[in-house]
Amino acid sequence: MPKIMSQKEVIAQVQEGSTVMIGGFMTCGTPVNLVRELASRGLHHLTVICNDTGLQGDGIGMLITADAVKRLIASHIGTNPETGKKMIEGKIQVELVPQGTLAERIRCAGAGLGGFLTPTGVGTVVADGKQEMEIDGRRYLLEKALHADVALIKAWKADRKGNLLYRKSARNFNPLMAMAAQTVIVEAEEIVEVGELDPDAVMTPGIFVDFLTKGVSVDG
Amino acid sequence: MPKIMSQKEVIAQVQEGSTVMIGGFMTCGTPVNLVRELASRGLHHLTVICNDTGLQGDGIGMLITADAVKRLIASHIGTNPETGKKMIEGKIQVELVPQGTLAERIRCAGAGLGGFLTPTGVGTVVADGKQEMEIDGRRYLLEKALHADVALIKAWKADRKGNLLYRKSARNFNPLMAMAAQTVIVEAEEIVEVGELDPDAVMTPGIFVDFLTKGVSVDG
Amino acid sequence: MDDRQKRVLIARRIAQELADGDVVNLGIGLPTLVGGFIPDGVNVTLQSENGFVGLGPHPAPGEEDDDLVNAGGQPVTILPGGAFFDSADSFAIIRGGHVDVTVLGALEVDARGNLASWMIPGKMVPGMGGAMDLVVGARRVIVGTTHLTKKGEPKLLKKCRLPLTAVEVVDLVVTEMAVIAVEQGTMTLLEKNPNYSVDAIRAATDAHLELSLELRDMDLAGLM
Amino acid sequence: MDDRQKRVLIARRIAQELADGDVVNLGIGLPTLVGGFIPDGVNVTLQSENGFVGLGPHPAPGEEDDDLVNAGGQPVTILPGGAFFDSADSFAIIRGGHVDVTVLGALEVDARGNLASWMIPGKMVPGMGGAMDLVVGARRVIVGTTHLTKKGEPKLLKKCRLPLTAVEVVDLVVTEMAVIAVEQGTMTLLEKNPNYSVDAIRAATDAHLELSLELRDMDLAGLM
Repeated sequence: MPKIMSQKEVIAQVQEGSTVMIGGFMTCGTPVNLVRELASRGLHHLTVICNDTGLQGDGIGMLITADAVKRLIASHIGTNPETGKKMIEGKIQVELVPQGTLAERIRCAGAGLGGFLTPTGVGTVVADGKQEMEIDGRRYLLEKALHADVALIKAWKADRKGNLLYRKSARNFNPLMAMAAQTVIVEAEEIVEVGELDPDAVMTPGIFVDFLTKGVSVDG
Repeated sequence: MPKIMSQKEVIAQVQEGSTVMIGGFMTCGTPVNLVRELASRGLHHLTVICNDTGLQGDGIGMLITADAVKRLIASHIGTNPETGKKMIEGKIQVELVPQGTLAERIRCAGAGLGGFLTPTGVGTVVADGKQEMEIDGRRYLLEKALHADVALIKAWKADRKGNLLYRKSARNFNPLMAMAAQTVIVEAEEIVEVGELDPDAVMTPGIFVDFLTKGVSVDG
Repeated sequence: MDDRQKRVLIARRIAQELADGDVVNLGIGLPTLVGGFIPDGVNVTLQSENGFVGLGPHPAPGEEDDDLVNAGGQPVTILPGGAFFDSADSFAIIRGGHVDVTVLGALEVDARGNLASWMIPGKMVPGMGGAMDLVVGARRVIVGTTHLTKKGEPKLLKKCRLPLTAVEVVDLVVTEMAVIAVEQGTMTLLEKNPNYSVDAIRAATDAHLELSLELRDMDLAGLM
Repeated sequence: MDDRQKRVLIARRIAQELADGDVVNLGIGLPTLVGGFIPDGVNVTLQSENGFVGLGPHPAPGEEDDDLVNAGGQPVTILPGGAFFDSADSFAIIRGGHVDVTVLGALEVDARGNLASWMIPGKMVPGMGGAMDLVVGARRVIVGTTHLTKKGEPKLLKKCRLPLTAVEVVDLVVTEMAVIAVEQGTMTLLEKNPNYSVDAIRAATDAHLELSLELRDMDLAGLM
């Protein structure tokens, strides 16, 4: 059973130097309350793995503004000009990863696989330094699993066992990241009793969830 | 939109020599009506990819009894003694694959990946003839994608666009196989109108489904 | 033609390429316009790489849903029969060849079908997002772009100079001047805007342009 | 001890190894019995590799559901708070280290923790099913087995002879004679059935057995 606590308490799980996965696409499906708490911690050496850095000062952009991110692994930073600026200034080290490869690398980590062969990126700078293999006449890059210390997840509904439902396009990277991190913290809009969710409908089984916090209020 | 037709009509999609994936675990989640039609076709050179061969004469076992299977890729054949017997007699060529590797190889094909690195099977006969790689001190086998010509899928509910819901543990290999075959044939217990399924609940999007047939009656 | 007319011409022409039943991904910007020109009787399913099929139009004002946006982060809707999934499944769909057509813009395209669309070193490095997967995975890649850069330089080159998005993937390029097939290392002019001569189009194209034996005019009806 | 008593002894002792909150996969046969002996106050979540967590007991007669079976194909139930998933996700859970303990039977175990459990060449080749993934992926692998084969030969060997299920994976072996830790190439006797002497257990074991400094008796209460 996950521990249910406030965002302020739970964010202590993230420490200086932690690698943190954060769900969301732009700001859709990003656990903004957890991100806001994290941004207020005064940390400066986080490695953040996410699809994008949201908007300037919004969503994951709050962490960029707070200079909390030392290293960033993402597929797109164009929607937040501050990220590009800090990258050029050398304040943030950025690794850009094709979005499908990013999703699959995260899934790989959760699934106990070491890596996978993808045709994406063959013949591009993405291939630099990577092993290439040919199978049945098609060229593939070997891409490796991407793990994290902590994942910050946004769910729509959670039950007290940590079973999660996501809503519409806010699902995106959240279910993948919930499997790939040592410690999983979920911000849910609603926390319901065990038995209220249909086992066929559950999108992330509760066995992955360590901490649960309610999205709106701060007392869970 | 998938074509809706009877099991008898639709099974013509499978031809002598076809590679056919069939969903199910034991007989749970196996499209038994499609399998029965297929067994009655008098084919003898199918390659079948499935978790197991059901029970003797039941589920996928019907294809074994009918001598329809020339080559079998499965994780377990122990529940159907006829399969083992025909394997020993040289009538069926069997490739045994660890269940997780089988699932992942099928997923790989559907996801456009060439292969993946798994720790499963390292140091066993499963590793024979396979490339081994070490990443961060752990040994992995390179396993390759597994494609099929046709997939036979059992769903609980389908809408007329082919969006599918599975029920309880009858889900198993079905959603994976629905992505990995050239032609996808679904046997659904119930076919509902477009709009009746919640887009958040859909387990297999309709874009994968080519043919739809109703499980119980034969007139779709 | 003004910019708006060019964009309409390109988007409308690309829409003609879509077939009934196609699963289609439309990139941000000009490609998004294609959705408005799909002919009657042609039903396509739009895929949005952030996690669904059945992408519908923008919602009515006040009906926006924070949990339902397209790959550009704009509020959208989902049509009846649509389905949501996570990012791994979304790119399984894309990479696995389950998207029939992807439409996107370009900085450069060359005769081998190489595509550069995601970065200008030292200048613009937004990240590739889903573009690399889309052009590698989709069965057909259509580029919709102005024929020339803002500085008036050709975008259709003998050989791309910018960092590539992918190798040998582009099947068709539609610009305000021409419709050009890219196949086996050759660009072939299929259709031309009647306002431009073949020579003018060739002058605006760095790559060698073969002429189709069935060279036709682009349809400008309603545009001029 | 008769067979039933042996099985109860082994299953009950293994159940003591489970901790509150563990995710546990129980193999077919003897390991399934473990579920009946989990101490009060210890809540574990049972995983069924055919696609769910929250595995519950057999249903009441007449309440069986064809769509809800365990990995042995037997009708079961799902407990409140359980969840279903597909086979890829099920083995992502297993391989990804999200199962804390897996319990299974064995044909042979050796001092290096190698396990043979899935085939006897020329005799029994049922297939490995999910066993190879389970023993590689689970954080802790517990083997529950009789100490000797039906022919009276040791199952705990210096080196396995049968084709392996996996290399260096077994953490603990529980038999009707002993509880044995397998660590860094050494088998250590942690507990013994008081009905057997250390010498008798060593005689029934091909592998060298170290003795734990805290060697204890297995609890036979209620069994004899």
